Amino acid sequence: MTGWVEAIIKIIEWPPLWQLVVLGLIAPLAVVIYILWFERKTAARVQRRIGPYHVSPRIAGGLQLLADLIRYSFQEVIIPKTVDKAAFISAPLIALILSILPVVAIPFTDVPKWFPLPMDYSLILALALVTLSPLFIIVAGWASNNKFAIIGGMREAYLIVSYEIIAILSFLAATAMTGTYNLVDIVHAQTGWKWFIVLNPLAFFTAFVGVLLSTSGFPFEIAESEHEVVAGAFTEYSGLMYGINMGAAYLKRMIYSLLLTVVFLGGWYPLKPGEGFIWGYLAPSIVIFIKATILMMIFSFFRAVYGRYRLDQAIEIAWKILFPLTVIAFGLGLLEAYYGII
Amino acid sequence: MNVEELVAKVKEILSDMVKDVVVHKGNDYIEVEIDKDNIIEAAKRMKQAGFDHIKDLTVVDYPKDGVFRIIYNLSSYSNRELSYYIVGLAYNIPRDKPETVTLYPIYTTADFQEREAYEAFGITFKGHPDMRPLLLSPPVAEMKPLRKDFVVKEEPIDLK
Amino acid sequence: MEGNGGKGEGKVYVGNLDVAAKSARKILMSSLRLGKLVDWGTAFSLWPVHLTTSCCGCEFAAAWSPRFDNEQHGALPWIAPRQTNLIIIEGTVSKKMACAVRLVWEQMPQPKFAIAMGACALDGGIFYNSYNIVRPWEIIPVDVYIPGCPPRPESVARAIVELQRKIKRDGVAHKFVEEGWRPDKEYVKPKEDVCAWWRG
Amino acid sequence: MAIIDSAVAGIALVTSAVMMGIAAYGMTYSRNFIRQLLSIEVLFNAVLLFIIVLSTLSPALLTGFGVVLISIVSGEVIVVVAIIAAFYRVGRTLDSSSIEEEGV
Amino acid sequence: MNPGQYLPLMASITGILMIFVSYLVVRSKDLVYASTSLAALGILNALMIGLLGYYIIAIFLTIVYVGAAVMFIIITVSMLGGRSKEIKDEYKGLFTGASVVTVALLIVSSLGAYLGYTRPSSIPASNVADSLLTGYTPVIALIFVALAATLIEAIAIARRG
Amino acid sequence: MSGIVRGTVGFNDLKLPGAWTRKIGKDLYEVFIGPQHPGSGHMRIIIRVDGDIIVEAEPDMGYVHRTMEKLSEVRTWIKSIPLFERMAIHDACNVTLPYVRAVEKLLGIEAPERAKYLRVLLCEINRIAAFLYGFGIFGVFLGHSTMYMWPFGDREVWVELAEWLTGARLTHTYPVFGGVRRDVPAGFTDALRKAIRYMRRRLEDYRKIFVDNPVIRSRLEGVGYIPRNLAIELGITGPNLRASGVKYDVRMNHPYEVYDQLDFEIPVFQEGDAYARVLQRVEEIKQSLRILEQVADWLDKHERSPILHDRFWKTAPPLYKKVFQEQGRAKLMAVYAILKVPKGKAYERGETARGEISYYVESDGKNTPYRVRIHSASARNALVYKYILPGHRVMDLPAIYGSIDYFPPEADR
Amino acid sequence: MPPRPVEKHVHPRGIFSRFKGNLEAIAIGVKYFFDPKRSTLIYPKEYIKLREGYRGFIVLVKNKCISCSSCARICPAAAMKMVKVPVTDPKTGKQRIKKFPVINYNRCIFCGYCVDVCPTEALYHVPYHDIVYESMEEAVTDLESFQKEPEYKTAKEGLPVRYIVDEVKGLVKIRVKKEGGEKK
Amino acid sequence: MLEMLENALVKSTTSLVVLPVILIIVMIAVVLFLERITRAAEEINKKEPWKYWRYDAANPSKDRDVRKKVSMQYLGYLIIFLAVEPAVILLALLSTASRESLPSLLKVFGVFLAVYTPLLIYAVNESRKVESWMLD
Ligand code: SF4
Ligand code: SF4
Ligand code: SF4
Repeated sequence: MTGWVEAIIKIIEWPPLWQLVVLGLIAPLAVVIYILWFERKTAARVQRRIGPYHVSPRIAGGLQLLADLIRYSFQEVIIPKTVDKAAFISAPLIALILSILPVVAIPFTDVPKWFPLPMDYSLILALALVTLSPLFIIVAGWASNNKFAIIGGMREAYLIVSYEIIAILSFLAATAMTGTYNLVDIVHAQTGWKWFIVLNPLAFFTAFVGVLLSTSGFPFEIAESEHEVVAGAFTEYSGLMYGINMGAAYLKRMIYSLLLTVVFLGGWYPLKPGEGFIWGYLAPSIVIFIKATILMMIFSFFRAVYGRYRLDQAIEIAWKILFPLTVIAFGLGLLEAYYGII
Repeated sequence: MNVEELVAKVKEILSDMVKDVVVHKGNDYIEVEIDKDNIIEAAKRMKQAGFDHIKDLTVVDYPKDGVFRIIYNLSSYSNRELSYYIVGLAYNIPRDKPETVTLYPIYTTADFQEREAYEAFGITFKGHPDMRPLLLSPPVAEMKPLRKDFVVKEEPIDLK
Repeated sequence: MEGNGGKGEGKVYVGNLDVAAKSARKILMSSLRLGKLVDWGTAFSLWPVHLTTSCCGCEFAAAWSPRFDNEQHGALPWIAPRQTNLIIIEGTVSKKMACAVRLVWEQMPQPKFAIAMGACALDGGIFYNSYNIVRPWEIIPVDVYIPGCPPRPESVARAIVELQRKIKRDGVAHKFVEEGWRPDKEYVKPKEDVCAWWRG
Repeated sequence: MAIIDSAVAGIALVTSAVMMGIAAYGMTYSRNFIRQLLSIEVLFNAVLLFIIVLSTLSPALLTGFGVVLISIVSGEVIVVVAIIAAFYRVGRTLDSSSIEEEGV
Repeated sequence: MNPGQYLPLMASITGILMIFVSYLVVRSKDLVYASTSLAALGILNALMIGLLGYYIIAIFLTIVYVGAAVMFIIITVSMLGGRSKEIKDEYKGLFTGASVVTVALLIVSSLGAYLGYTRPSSIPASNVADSLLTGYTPVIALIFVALAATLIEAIAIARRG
Repeated sequence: MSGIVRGTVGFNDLKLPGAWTRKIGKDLYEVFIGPQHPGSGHMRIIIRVDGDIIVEAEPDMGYVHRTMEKLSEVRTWIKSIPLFERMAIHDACNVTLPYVRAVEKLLGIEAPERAKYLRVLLCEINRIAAFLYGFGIFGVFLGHSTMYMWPFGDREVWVELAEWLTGARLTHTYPVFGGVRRDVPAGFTDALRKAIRYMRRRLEDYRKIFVDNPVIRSRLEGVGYIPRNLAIELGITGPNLRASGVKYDVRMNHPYEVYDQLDFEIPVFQEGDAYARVLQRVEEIKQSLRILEQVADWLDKHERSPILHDRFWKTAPPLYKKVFQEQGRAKLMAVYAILKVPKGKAYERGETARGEISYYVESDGKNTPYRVRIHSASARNALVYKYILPGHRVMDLPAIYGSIDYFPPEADR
Repeated sequence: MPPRPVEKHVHPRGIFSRFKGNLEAIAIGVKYFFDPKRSTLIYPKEYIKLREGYRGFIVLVKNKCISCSSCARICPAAAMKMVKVPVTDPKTGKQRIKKFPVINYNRCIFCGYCVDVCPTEALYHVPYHDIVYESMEEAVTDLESFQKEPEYKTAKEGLPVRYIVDEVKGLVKIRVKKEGGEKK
Repeated sequence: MLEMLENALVKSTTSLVVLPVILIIVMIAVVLFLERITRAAEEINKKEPWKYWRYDAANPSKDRDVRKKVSMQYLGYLIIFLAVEPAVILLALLSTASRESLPSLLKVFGVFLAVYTPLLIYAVNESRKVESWMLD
């Protein structure tokens, strides 16, 4: 009997399962639900109103997103006759899973026992995985066979062209500084409050904007810009499918935030991972999640302040301003390594 | 410039084309009656004289006389003096053969307004590149709703 | 979990998926008592689709302005019909617009609700004898009517509150999931084909 | 361990052989530029796999070589893209034999 | 099941998938789906290379392949709207394909000697970088210049007039 | 002039300066913006795009066409006031005033002075509210949700004032033939002054978050450029016209009510792009505030006096008149319901928030108009889409649409 | 001084002003985040007590009505209709047919013409407007229901508030007593 | 069995391949299941002929397939991207060099800057010109 229980606990604790499903899917989903509520409340606050409220007046409408989720899940899922059914259903789901996949390459602790995979190439692996999911958003738009979805998909495609290098290179500034792809080593290099956001703020800035660009955050919410392309690639999706899609962009941003936290914000510091599951794995990941959530809140705040850029302006900004900045940040990282500041 | 001077000026611009000039109440609206055939020439001259846009194109249906009266109400943006006045360039066309020429090549402003007259009265403006109903859906435009013989009823004030 | 259940049952009744789905609906809604939850979720997540048919749109917009802020009821005006479940007919529906209204209504996923706002949407209002308008209730089934021209933003809020109460009271949403239609509303098919005139 | 590795390598080799065949098939059966380009990409994948398996001489250098190879190949692709665009502008079709068979 | 069986199993599944996906690339009617399949092929290829032990190449292939797939999608949608009216020559294609497979298999089987392949015992990325940096700096510079030249050339060709 | 493609071939013979279009390609992508589309509201714009560039735009109006011109022919004169008000209910007083004035012209009467000031008061309140409404819509078109909420919130201030004055939030039906229906309630002018000061303060906030926001400036500068002569040629009107450098405002060129006695400026911008149109509206709000201040001063200085022309009090007993005057209410006498207007034609114009509205009123001496022809500001501006949109990018569509401040019910009538 | 045109110009922008613009925008966002100055009506719990003179629903005082039909004649929406009712004259005790107005709220546009035109002030507005119906029949009044003030659900559920104009916050919400009068 | 869980290769392939595939399959099953159970009754669907048609801003569209050419005029940026990406990736690879070879890495970086700066300026300026990227 006890053997069974132990085995089950062991399987649940098993890093691949735990990290992908719990830390990659469930916990970020919880954070995303909170963030969506927070975003609506923040926007409401800046806009001088109260936002969701009556659904649960005691906690300021905190259950709003739950209500939305329930409504979405039990609403009719319309699969129009005009779409390519297989691609229409599977593409967004693949995109969702791919967008959380990078989480397996992110260390939430420095005890090798709790790594889902060896961490030698984790940074570059995470970045490689991050680039995969938008592809399937394009496919989802294409499969929808809808004018707005196709245009939205094409916008997404051109945005990929503009942000991918920025997102990759500005994270790699950390590699330039430390000479390793190993995220654990990168976190270790940030001991003693030598967070990379302080040492290389430029890289953090470009990474931050790159994340905004790649997750359609304001002011770069272009692929879903509702005043021309309605809901972008997801125009035809209804019911739970749309809920999933809506969450996917935020999930992706959450994963990016985790990565930003690990690379620039000192990872699990000031906590030092200890022994066992709780102190070795759970506690540091909570620290990382808290930092990432704060980042997410900052991302959300921009919705209240900015409008959106035009597509060509966004691409132009990416290539004319952000890309040079990113290269400079990378060079800065190299120089810092050269002069031994790290 | 007062209204008499304006009338004189308009008469001078249009010279022999003018059939009749009426000054309406308020002394800021004059209506110049011309011949149907002269409208393009008249419009050209008026535009040259500074009446640079059509304020509106009014069509009035007079079933008793059997005519549609088409009034191009012209005014000016660029000329401060003229802009006080509206000059209506009016002509009649027979009701049973509602056809006339477009002013679109002279006044771009006429584009939509002539389409509107087309759908509401069934007047065809020859030479207009895009003579389709503007506001109404085709079946409703078929009814030519603004003609006087299309009757809309008011409800009586008593409840049965 | 649900996925496995669905698949399992699908296997049992090979070739009779409809029966399986029906029993799954019953089980979910009644035996598992999800019904209440679904009604609650639907009531507090009434997203009106962005369809401004006429000038009542001004007050519709004002109803979501900071002073009245209907988002507090969980209603968020949304862009495309596929993701919404409420349509607010904002005033007059002209013959040209009728087609759009009907299309939007049809393309919204069930369970869906309709509110008619303004005198025009009720009985024509000041345009009662116009030749170019239709009464919205001729083309879609309406749940709540708001009189006024335009109605005050509070009236819109009141309509949403009333609709929420109705959903929770009558269990409209979960009955829909359970049975596939709404028992409380006769489903209208427009008398004439409102899109017949369309030029393709 | 060695046997297992050989098995994997064998599988990889066979796969890449078949892929080469498919790529050759795609290249010849269609006269659409983009289709041919896609087939070339398949071929490139196959060749990459082939080379990697075949070379056990210097893993470190091979890795560097592989990366360089990928870079150069994808760099060359852009020229092809540009040529396609120019070609398209002139003929408004991407059929590689469009000059003779305009009416088809 | 021990890890030993696990590896060939994964490899053969990947191989079969690769063949299937490359068939999709070549044959699917919609070029957008073909391009997506190309991305999938790249990912699977990366997986295969990863199983062979060359992690860096695998990761780099992933990154580059998504870019390539995006490019193909953009190009196909820009110029063809995804679908192409193709003039097909099935028999010629099948013939060439079959002969290439035969030749390649022949080569593979004659290379049986090489199948005593061993997985590389982890090559640190820094070693690669170092070896590239020590001996091949001019080569890298040359690559940069070559890429740059390509860029100019491509822009000059592709833009109008 | 970023954002604009200078085309090679103009597609009509007019060679309009600024209507940059290019030869229409073969396979264009036809996108319907509307009727159910967040970027259009109650109209449809059919755009044909070549990639990201709009090649042809065809505004398809009439989704809110409610046949006001026809209906007015069967209704008595007074019933047409609320009817025409429905064109632009958030700009109600401005829209109906010219009609009322046209009928007054035919009747040969004029409103008493206090009524004139009250009309101006409500007109300017409406104008500000309508501008704020336009800003809100514009803001959300650019994805700036705060700029939707703030102006709508501040608009409530003016709506509240208007409601206090007239008894309805939007559809005031305030001016009637010969005067207005209510006098200012006690304490109104104080609240008005507070609102003016509040609005001035808020304009600074708008500047920070919207007008000077780099994102917004990038979106608007150089977009939707309408040069002066094109603006005149297309006959566009209102702030759009003035932002293109034409010094034309009905309040100045054909003054009505008491506008010629008030001290205010007509701002004119030279740039003619979407950004200039935004600034134009900001400046006009400032001028409206200035007018309101003067009106408030006048109202404070003057005692209550009649707000309805004596002609309509004729049938009433004198006591009746006195009582209502003290209450600040105008009683509509039964004569309104059966009013007959002398034969004649009158043409009257007015400056609404969106530009000039003109009424052609013809009476044949009966109790209903013979013909009323309305040409509203938005109907004039609708031409812009056809001639200006081609050559812009798709994402400029909402920017231009919003900057024109188009209101479909007003255009469709 | 009459109105006069004044030429204005758009300020050009440079890199510095771009930077400043971003900072200002974010700063004001943060400012309102911490001090939203909001005055939202929490609707069913609070409701706006409308001012005297608001044109809300209409009630008939039957014994003031002299059956002159002015109200029905002036109604632009034909919402007000006259019904014929037999009444007994209190003085003479004779039966005769008299006309009274009834209203159809499906049509009424709340223009207030009928109230303003009524020579005997037999009609008056109630100061509330937020009433909705679940079926259209409910909105058509007969003579009986037209004499009663319509049921005001909101007043039972919430507290009355009123908005006053303020210099800093725009509109300020203040509590009022149900009967009227103000309290903080 | 449980020991296998500790194997690094098993761990990594599971977390990168096996689990994601399982998750995708489960989610597709959930969506299909929900699609099935939330479907409206036949009677209603019969009365709503447009429900399963494409959403086209409330226009009743006729043609079944709208997948046509959408050639946005930003092809230039695509070319830049394709040309820069390999270089950037090379840089990324080189940046792991041990700290001793940093000087030569800096040299390479200098070459990168020297080669690409003028080039990018030229390329971006070319790509900005919309007219030259019209595809017909
Ligand atoms: S009810 Fe009134 S406000 Fe609403 S649409 Fe009709 S006329 Fe306009
Ligand atoms: S308020 Fe106006 S619409 Fe309503 S009944 Fe009275 S007159 Fe008629
Ligand atoms: S106007 Fe007044 S008195 Fe005359 S019928 Fe109407 S309610 Fe009665």
